[in-house]
Formats: sequence, C-alpha cells, structure tokens
Amino acid sequence: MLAGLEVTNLSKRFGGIVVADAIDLTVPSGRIVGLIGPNGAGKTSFFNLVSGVVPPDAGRIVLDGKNMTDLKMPQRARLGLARTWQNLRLFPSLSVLDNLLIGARDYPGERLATLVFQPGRIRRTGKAERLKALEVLERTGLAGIADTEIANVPFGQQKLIGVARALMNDPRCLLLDEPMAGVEGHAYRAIQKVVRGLAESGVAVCVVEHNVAFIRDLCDEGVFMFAGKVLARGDVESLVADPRLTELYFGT
Amino acid sequence: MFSLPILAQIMWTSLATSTCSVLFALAFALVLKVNRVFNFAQAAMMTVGFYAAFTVVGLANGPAWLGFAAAIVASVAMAILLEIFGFRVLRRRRASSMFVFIFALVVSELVAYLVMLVFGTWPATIFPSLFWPVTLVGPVAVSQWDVPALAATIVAVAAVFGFLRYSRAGQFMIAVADNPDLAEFYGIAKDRIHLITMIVAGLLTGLAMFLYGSRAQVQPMASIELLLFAIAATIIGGIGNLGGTVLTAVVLGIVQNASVLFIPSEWQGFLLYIFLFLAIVFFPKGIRLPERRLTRTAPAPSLIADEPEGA
Amino acid sequence: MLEIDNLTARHGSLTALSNVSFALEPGKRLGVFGHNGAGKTTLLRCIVGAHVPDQGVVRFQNKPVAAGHVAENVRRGIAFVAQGHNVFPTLSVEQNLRVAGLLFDQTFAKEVLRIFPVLNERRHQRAGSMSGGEQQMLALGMALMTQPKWLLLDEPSTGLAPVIVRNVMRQLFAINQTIGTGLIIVEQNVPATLKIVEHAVILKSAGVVFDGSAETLASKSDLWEWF
Amino acid sequence: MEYIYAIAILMALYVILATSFNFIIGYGGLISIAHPVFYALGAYSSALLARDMGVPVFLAIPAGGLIALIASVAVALPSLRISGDYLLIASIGFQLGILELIKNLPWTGGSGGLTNIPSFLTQTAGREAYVAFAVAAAIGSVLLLRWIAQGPYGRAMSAMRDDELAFAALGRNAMTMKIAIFALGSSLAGLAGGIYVHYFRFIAPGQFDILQSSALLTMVVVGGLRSTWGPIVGAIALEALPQAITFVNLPPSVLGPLQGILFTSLVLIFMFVRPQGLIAASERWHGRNEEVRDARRA
Amino acid sequence: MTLHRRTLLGGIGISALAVPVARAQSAAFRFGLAMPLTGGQATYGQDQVKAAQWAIEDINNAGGINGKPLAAIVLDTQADAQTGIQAATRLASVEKVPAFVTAWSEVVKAVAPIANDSKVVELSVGANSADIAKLGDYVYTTFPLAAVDITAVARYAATTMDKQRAAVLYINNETGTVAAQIYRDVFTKAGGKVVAYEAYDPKATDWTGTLLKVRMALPDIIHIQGLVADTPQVIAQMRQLGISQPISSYSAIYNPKLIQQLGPAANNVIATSLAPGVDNSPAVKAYVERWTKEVGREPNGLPYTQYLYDAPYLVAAVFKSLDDKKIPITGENFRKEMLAIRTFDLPLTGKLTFADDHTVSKRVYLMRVTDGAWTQLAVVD
Repeated sequence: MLAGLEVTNLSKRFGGIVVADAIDLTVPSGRIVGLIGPNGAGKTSFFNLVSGVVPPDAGRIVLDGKNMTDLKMPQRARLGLARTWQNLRLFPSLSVLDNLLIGARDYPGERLATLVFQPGRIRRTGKAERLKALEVLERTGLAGIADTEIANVPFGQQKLIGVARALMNDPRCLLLDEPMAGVEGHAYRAIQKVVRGLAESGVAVCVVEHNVAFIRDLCDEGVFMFAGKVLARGDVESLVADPRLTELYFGT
Repeated sequence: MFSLPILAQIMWTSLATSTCSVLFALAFALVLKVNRVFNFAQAAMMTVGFYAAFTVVGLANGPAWLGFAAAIVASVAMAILLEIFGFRVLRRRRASSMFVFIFALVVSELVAYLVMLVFGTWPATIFPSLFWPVTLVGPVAVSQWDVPALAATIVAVAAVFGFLRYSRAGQFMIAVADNPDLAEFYGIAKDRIHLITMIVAGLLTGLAMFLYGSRAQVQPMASIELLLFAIAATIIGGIGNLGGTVLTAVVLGIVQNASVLFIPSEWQGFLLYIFLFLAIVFFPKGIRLPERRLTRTAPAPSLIADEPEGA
Repeated sequence: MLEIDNLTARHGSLTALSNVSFALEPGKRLGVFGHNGAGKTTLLRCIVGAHVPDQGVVRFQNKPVAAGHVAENVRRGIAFVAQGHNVFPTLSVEQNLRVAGLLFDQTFAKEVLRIFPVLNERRHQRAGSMSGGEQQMLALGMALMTQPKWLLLDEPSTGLAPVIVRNVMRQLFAINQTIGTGLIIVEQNVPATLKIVEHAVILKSAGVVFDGSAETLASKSDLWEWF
Repeated sequence: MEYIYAIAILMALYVILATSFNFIIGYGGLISIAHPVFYALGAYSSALLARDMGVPVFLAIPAGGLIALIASVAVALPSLRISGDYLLIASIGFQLGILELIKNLPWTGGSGGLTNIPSFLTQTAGREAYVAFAVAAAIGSVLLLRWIAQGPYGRAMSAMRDDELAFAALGRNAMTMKIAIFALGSSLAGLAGGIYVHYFRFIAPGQFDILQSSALLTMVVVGGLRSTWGPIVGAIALEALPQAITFVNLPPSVLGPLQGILFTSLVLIFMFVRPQGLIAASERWHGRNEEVRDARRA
Repeated sequence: MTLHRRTLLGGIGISALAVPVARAQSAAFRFGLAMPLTGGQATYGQDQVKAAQWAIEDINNAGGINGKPLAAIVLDTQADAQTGIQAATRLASVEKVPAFVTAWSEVVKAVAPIANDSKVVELSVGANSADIAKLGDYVYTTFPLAAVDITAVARYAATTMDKQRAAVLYINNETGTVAAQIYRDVFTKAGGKVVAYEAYDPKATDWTGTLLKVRMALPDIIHIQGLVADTPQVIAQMRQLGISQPISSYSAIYNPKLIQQLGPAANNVIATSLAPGVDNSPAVKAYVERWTKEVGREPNGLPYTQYLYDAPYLVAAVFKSLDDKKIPITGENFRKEMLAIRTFDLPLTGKLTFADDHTVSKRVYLMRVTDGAWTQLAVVD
C-alpha cells in the first residue's frame, strides 16, 4: 500500500472534449508534485476529478490505501483530501477565523442532533478547534487579522487563508490550484514555507501553478500534462529544459 | 360507455378551451426562457388586460374590437412597467431569485387589490352574456366561441414562433436565451431584448385574457390561480422548450378534462399538482420525446447559483 | 487609433491590471502574452467594455469606449471572441452567423462561409455539437459578421490541434490583410502567434513587462523566464 | 380579555411562523413558499389525533410538529436534489396538492373545515395558561433558532450560502444541512398549527392558500431577512397595523382593498428602498464572539 | 391561520371596525352583528347589514323595547374564519353582548366554540351547512339549513314534476358536497333514481368531461349545487353541449343577473328562495320598494337580506320578554328566554319556530325562469 494519493486510469470527457485521458499519477506522502501544462491541458479538471466535483467516467482514486472513487466530495474531504481553488472560494460573510473553522474536520456543532443532545461535546471540540485555528493562523502569519472580514483582506493573504483553511482538515493530501497567481511578498514566502512544512510532516501535495519559478522553488518533481494526458514526469528543471515540452507549452 | 362521440366532444371542447392556457403558458415560458424570470407578475398583466376589456365592453358598451384593443394595450403597458421599473432594476442589483419572486407575486396582489377597489369583487365577464350559440358538427357541439378562439390562438402561436425564427428581434431573443453574455458581443443590447420579450408576453396575455373573459367570469384574484396552470405546463413541458410548453398545455387540458371519465371528478384539480410534482421530481428537464437530430434543446437555466467549475 | 491609457482594473481584492498603457495604429496586429492570471483577459474585456476599469481609459477613434456597454462598442467596431462558450450552442451554424450579423451586413455571411469552408460544409449543424476547433472557427466567423475594425481574440488556439492552430492563425492573418481588421490576440501559443503579429506585449502580475516588436520577442531564447 | 388573549396567541403564533420561515428562506437560503401548508399539516394532524384517535392534546401538538417534519423531508428530499429554483415550484405544487387532498379526503372535514376539536388547558387552567403556553412557545422558538443561528451551526449555514462547492470540499454535506434546516423550520410551523387548533377549534383548508404564503413572506421580508428581530417585528407589526387602519373612518368597500393595497405597496417600497428590511441583518455572520475571545486567551 | 385569501394582509385587526349604532343611549339593549363588510363577500354583507340597520331604526322609531332603544355592534368578519373569531371574541368579551348575529358557514362554525365557551347566543342568519345543527348549546340558526330547500326542490322534482332520473352536479366545496348528498337521499327516497353524481372543481373553466358524463346518464332533470361565480357558466356550457333538460339549483342563483348572463338558455332553470317574494307579502313589497327608493336598486341576495331585516325583531322580542320579567340580560338567560318563546312572528320571513335540533323550518319558494324573468313556480312547506 502506498501512502499518499494514487490515481489510476482516470478518464473523463465532456461531450467531445477529453479532459482526462487515462491518467496514472501518484503523489507519495511527503512529496510535492507540480503539475505543468498549457491552458486546457486538464490540470484543474484533474483536481476536480480527484476532489469529487465531477465524477470520473473511469479510473480509480485511492488515498492512503482507501479507495474513494465512489465517494462524494464531502466524504473524500473527511478522508483527508483537501484542496484550494483558483478563484479562492472563501466565505465572504465569515471572518478569517470562522473561515478556518469551517475547514475543521471535527464539527459536532454543525449537526442539529448533537447540538441538542451533546452540548458538552460541542463545547469541548469547539474550543479545541478554535485553538487549532488560532495556531494555524499564527503559523501562517495571519493571527493579526483573525477577526477581519474577508473582503478587507488583501488578495495575497486571501490565498494564504485558502491554504490555511485546507490545513484545518489535517489533510493527508493537499491539492493547491494556482496558489501563487497574484501573490507577492510576504504571502508568497508564507505559502512556500507552509507547504514545505506540510510535506515534511508527511502530506502528499500536488500543485497546479503557472508560475514556473514557484514550481521550481517548491516542488520535488514536476508532471507535464497535455490534452488530458500525463506526458512526462521528472524534476522541474529537466522538464523545462526539454524542448519538446517547451514546444507543447508555448506552441510552434 | 365512453363512446366515440363523447371522446370527440371532450377532445374538441378541451382543445378549444385549452387555447387560453396555451397562450398564458407560452407567455410565461417565453419570459422564463429569454429573461430567466419566473414571471408571477403575469397575473397582474392578465388582470389589467381583462378589466380593460371589461371596462370598454361590459361597462361602457363599447364594440368588441375596442375591448380587444384595450386588453392588449393594458397588458402590454403593464408588461412594460414591470420590466422597466421592476425586473430591470432587480437585475441590475443582482437580486436573488427569491427577491424577484416576492416582487412579482406582490405586484400581482397589488394589482388585484387596486382592481377590487375600482370594480369590486363581483365576478365579471367582458360580454353581458355567457352563452355562445352552438352548431352541431356531426355529434360534436361546436360553440361560436370555439372556432375564433382556436383560430386566434393558432395564429398567435404561429406568429410567436415565426417572430422568433424570422424577425431580427426574435432571433436576438433566442440568442439571449441561449447565451446572454455572448449575445452582447454581437451588438445585442440585453435590456432591449428583455423588454421586447415582456411586450410579446403582454400581447399574448392580452389576447388570452380577452378570449378567457368572453367565456368565463373573472374575479380580481382569479388570475393568480389561472397562472398556476401555465406554470405547471411550463415546468412539465420542459423549461426553455416553448413547443413542449404549448403541447403540454393542450395535453394537460385534455387529460384533465377527460380524466373525469376515469376518476371521480373531485380529484381533477389534484391531478394537476400530482403531475407538476412528479415532473419536478422525475423529469426536472421536462418530459420530451427522444431527441431528434438537429432539434433544439436548451439546458434548464440555473437561476441561482453559478454552475460548478467544470473542466 | 486604439489607446489604452493607464488602465487599472480589479476583481474584488485582486488587482488584475495595474497602470497598463499602450497604443495601436488601425490595422495593426498585437500579441498579448503572460501566464494565467496575468490580466490578459481582463485587458481584452476592458477594451470591449465588458469590464469597467477602476482607473484609466480605453480610447477608440479618439473617443472613450463605453465602459459597461458592450453592445455599443461592438456596434462601433470592436469585436471580441471569448475563450470557450463563444457560440450559441442550440442554433445551427447558419443561424449563429445570422444572429451575429443581424445588426450588420447579412450578406457578408457568404464571404465568411467562403473564408471558412468547414463552416460551409456544416451550415445546418447545431453549433453545440461541433468540435472545439470548428466552434472556434464559427466564433471567428461570427465576430467577422460584425465587420469589426478591431478583433480581440482570447486564446483562440486553446484545445485545438497544432495543425488547426496554424490554420486559425493563417486565417486571422488573411483577414487582417484583406479586410484590414486590426488584431489583438491573447495567446499562450507564443511562437505561432509571433508568426503573424507585429507587436508583442507580455503581462506579468498585472503589469507590462515587455512591450516591443514581435521579432525582438521571437529572438529571446528562454520563454519560461517571462512566465 | 378573551379578545386580548386571542390577539396575543395569534401574534405569538405568527412570531413562530415568521421566525421559522426566516430560518428556512433567510438562513437556509431555500426558496419555498409552502410554510403555511406545514402549519396546516400540524394543525390538522393534531386536531384529528386528538379528536378522532383520542390522543391527549399535549401529545397531539408535538405529534403535529413531527408530521410536518416528516412531510417536509418528503418534499425536500426529491426537489432539493435538482436545483434551488425547483424547490419553489415543487413547494407550490406540494402546497396546493395537500390542500386539494384535505378538501377531498373523507376524514378531514373537507373544504367545510374541521369542527368539534378538543380544547386544551382552557377549561382546567384557564385561558391565561394557554396564552402563556403560546407565548412561551414563541419565545422558545425564537431563542432556539437564534441560538442555532449564532452558534457553529449558523456559521456553517453562512458558509453554505456563500459557496456550496467550497463547503462540500471541506467535508460538509450541504444537502443534509438544507434538509435539516427545512425540516426544523417546518416542524416549528407544524407545532404552531397544533397550538392554533386547540385554542380556536376550527380549521378549513381555505385558511392556508398561496396568498397566506405571500403574507408570511411579507412579514419576513419587511421585517428583515436573516435577523432575529426582523421577523418578530414584521409579524407583530403586520398583525397590529390593520387595527390602526380601522381607526381611520372609511367606508368598508374601500377599506378591504385599501388594506391590501397598503400592505403590498409597503412591501414593494421596502423591496426597492430598503431591501434589507426594517431590521437589517449584517451581511457578515456574527457568532457569540466572547467564545472567540475566550479561545484567544486560553 | 389569520389570513384569508381575501383578507390577505388584513389579519385580525379588521374586526376592530366597530360601528356602534346609537351608543349615546347608554341604556340601549345591545347585540352583536358580525358580517362581512370587506373582502369578497362584502357585496352581500353590506346590503345585509343595511337591512339589519333599517330594522333597528324601525324598531326604535316604533318606541324601542319598553322605551329603550335597540343597538347593534357591527363587526367585520370578511366571511373569513379567523377574522370572524376575532369579531366574535370581541363581541363576547369586550362588548359583552348576550347574543350576536352572524352568517357564512365557515364563520358560523369557526365562532361556535366562542359562543359556547362564553355562553353567548350565536344566531346564524345566513348559512346552510348541515353541521350548524351540531355546533353546541349556544348556536342556533334562523336560516333554514340546506336540508330544507334542497329537500323541497328534490321532492318537487320527483313528485310534482314526476322526474325519474336526476343528475346531481355539485361544486367540490362544503356547500356543494353536503347539499348534493341531501338531494340524492331525498330524490331516491321519493322514488327517483340519481343517475349521475358528479363534483366539479371551482377553479376549472371547462367542465365538458363532467357534463358529458351527465349527458350520457340521460337524466330527466339536473340539479346543480354551485356558487354564483361558476353556476351560470356551468349552465351555459351545459346548454351549449345540447343538454336541454330542466335544471334546478338553490337560492344562490336566484338573481336577475343569471338571466342576463344566459339569455334564452336560462329558461327552465329552477331556483329556490327561502323568503317570500314581492308577490307573496305586502311587507316584502314595501321593503323592496324602500331599496329602490333609498339605494336605487334591489339588494344583492334579496332573500338573505330579508333574514337580516328580521333578526333584530327576533332579538328585540327576547330582550322585551327578559325586560318584562326583570330577568338580568345575560347570554344564558337570553338563550333560555329565546327557547321559552320559541315561536316568533317576523315581518319579512314570516313565522319562525326553533326546533329542538337548533334549526328552523321554513316555507320554500320555488322560482323558475320563464320568458326571461323569474316567476314563482310553487310554494313548498
């Protein structure tokens, strides 16, 4: 059994458009894998298939030996799969801290039955989760804005909140969809540091990013995707140096 | 027991009386398709249309054609008011669909109360007499209302479909219905198209209400109940599928009427809601025949949330 | 003249464009490059008026474009081919062209069908059932129906096979040459675009990092640097 | 006194109805208009259980709530599967269908209504007890729903309304949550129905039609969606206002429609001038913040 | 549920519309009058209240009750259960009247618990639901219940008209269902056969299926139990479908508008009237003339207004008897005294005797349209 994410023969088509063509891809625990490829190569679709936004036509998705192909999105999340989104998808009506609390995996307070019958349990876990959220905010350097509304947070930090929210799940596998687009400075370095730390603690990380410099800095290896297929896998430097892949990326 | 003449009579009369429902449903479905609004305020258009004709013919003893013109003008005017001061403003504000729904429903009620204030609650008809002379065609009694109503409806439905297919505005309507954001890139001003759609709906409503009111008694609150049938036909026929809506309105009318031969007649009303409920649960995109090649089908518009990010 | 003057545009808290300026003579061909999220699409949308910039102005024929009123700008001669979902899926090819040209010269459809023979073959097919490449051709043809002075294209090569990409680019060049339509192409396929444009702009993190001739950019060896 | 009692009970019941309706359409973001029909289901169930099956009234009232709950799940389960707007249409179909059913079934009293319904408390403990009971039920419902909305559940509801997909990706089941919201709100309406029916002892299907839905919507929208006080103020104001109007000396033929006109115009004015309602709820979710502070201190 | 379709946003408060008549005379004998003054039924309700107020004026002009005036507290019910409850509660607990007069089946039923609980006599003056007889100790009706006129019309059809096969067509609401059952039972008992028994939906606008079912049954006579809003249309469609048999109905369609709406198709339509017409009684003739003179038209639902005109006379008679005997005016005493008197002679509707089952029996006037006018066909006791 492989610890980490293991995808075999994942396929999906929308009408005539093939977005995943028999993808085999593993992301072992503790590794950071970057997905590179031109627009429309199927990178985000891959994330959507793995996280359960869309059901695959064929294939198998296994996390830490548990088959989750047939599970729905929330169930996958509860097995330790976390993701971020290209367009953030934070909850604008919640404060930064509350955004994080929705990310927590244990949430008895969000069940009506528990709410009525086990108030004690809610208090206990509620307190524990709050402490954990504050710890995550501390770690990501967001502690100062815990009570701030999302709309009043700069974009870079919003991306960071997206990552922090995913961390609340104690993920076994983290999918980061363009975490760096539009991010600079402190937030950039913070994301880098957090993701590295996660990988060191044994999380399988998969990153989609167009910023090649970031991929190069962060990822242990890269995977080149094109037209829904995995074309090459190796260290980022060698992928970028491959004229064949360069041509596919930039065209001819 | 159910002899051929009986069936023929039911078919004929149901067909003739379904004309009003067809027009109501078509107006409702068109606005839903193009403007993506559940226009419950159509009841307001119906009410003013009827009472305009009633004023001209029933109260002032004016000629029928003038009453007809009054119905049309009143319905269209109401439609224009609704679009410009209501739906357009709400659209700009990105009001939630619940908000739009409440607005439309409340406008319908407001108009009903205004009408009550002016005309009272006594049931009214456009012409003093409810009785239409009949001619027997074989075993089937054909009333003098039936044929003109059918003819007018067929002409109106054909005109709407022709308008959509051949006129510039009609094609823009189809385009806006198909992909509203894209339509703008071809110089189509969405606001104008939304307005035109409402005007067409107003025309249909005015005509339908004139037909309806020359055969049945109307009370200020009646339109809201009449509209429910149109809504059912639109949903069962498949949202966005105008042909389906028209067909469903006819079939529902006939089925409802013929159903009394098989079930106790007090369950007739219940049948409609059963159909509606089942259609929503099992055929959310409408009941339709297997798709022919090249037929036009549009996905049911999602009126609230964004589509999930696809591939 | 098409002038982009000190344009700044935001999406919520994200700055998509920051102080972008350049100007183009009529009939020119410009390629706009940059990685995802660099602000390319926002730039095009500002030009056609679909996005209201927070600062700055786009001037066309010395008059500002009507921000927020796409239809008006289209009638003035700016056409925009969006990326994906750019045809009316339930209408046939012919109907698509007709709708696109309703406010303009309808007879031009013949010309479009001549330029794109594949559309002529599939005149009666439902647009939604065509392949991505064919839909892209149709979208181009529809944009031409508005007889634009400027044609803005957002990643016209996405999802197309290389041979079709070359074909599309050739068509675009031909249109520019025969009708005189200016082109602004946002593309990921840098080399193919560079073959037909005169100018190139590269956006990175909402700002312009390169503004020069196509040849200069073509001579740079490591494209990854810019992305 | 009885007059005051009747008004007090009605106001209490309307507070329950408006507050629970607000829970469904405001906090849950679920577009349904069928609230009166759950009120009706609660009322009819409780009345029939007590009258025909000999169930003690204090058990029949919660049983009415339970039946409303079951019915609400039965509607929500299939119609929520599709999309939000379908719930609106399904709820219309459900509401009218149930009313049609009540009219036709032999044991519901038909459209003439149900009479001879047993009363509760009024004979033994006096009417004051019943008023206290209704008011307590109203206060209890308001506090319960407020407590839920301001606690972790409320936070999750806010998140679900904001972004269902992101919500699901964080391990939450939006569907379950919507059904729970719908069921809880509807069962409170059912409970209110039970309370109604054992005091007034007569119900007819005509009392629960679509325009009732509209009146309830008005209370919630004019009061202020998604606020605790909004629906309360809306319910009480819209119950009290007509009384004020009757002091204006107008001929009855004008008065009837005039009230309707006044109220519908009021709603329209509110929708355009003050869309947030009398009591505006903040767009932002506010929990019991002291807990947040506690945690920081810990 | 407070809100009714026609009330909508009105809610409870409408009932606060109190129109105290002659409040100045503090010693007045007061009773309640809870009728629809607004809403869909107001066209009837207002005329009925006017009739009652005329009667009060007439009584007071004639010296009142032992010199003291009679006064009515008029409250609006909108013909809606909830609003009616508010009105009745207020009459019983705030105004503390010993008796009140009301109408419309739904209201009569809805307010019955209040009457019984507070021991105030409820007099129904215009509702025919069969349930009314079973509403409790304090609920009485001066208006004959459906059984009376439907029995009369059914028996007349079976015996005098000698019809063998009847079809019954009824609107699917309470008025319709209960009355249709009565018709069926009476007609069958009188030796006829009910060959079709069909309900119809008030919301429908086309009843072809149902009507054809009726036509297929080959009846000799058709009885329709509908409402003012739909019955003319049902008859029109029936005639259009070639159903030319005689049609009978009940008091709801006894109005001149029916003839206008149906033209010649109205011929041979039979309706009932539960009050004497102008030809039967000089008092009624004078009463109708008073309408034409003072209001410029006949009242809506003439027979109903006659019952309303008579109601204050009944109440006044009870008050007088109580006053004569120096019995305190309470609901309980009012009831006892009313039952002790039992038989009242009323100006417009004639003699009234309360039966033990809380109902009354009345003479039924059968009316028929002949040559475009209502004419009296028969009087059935």
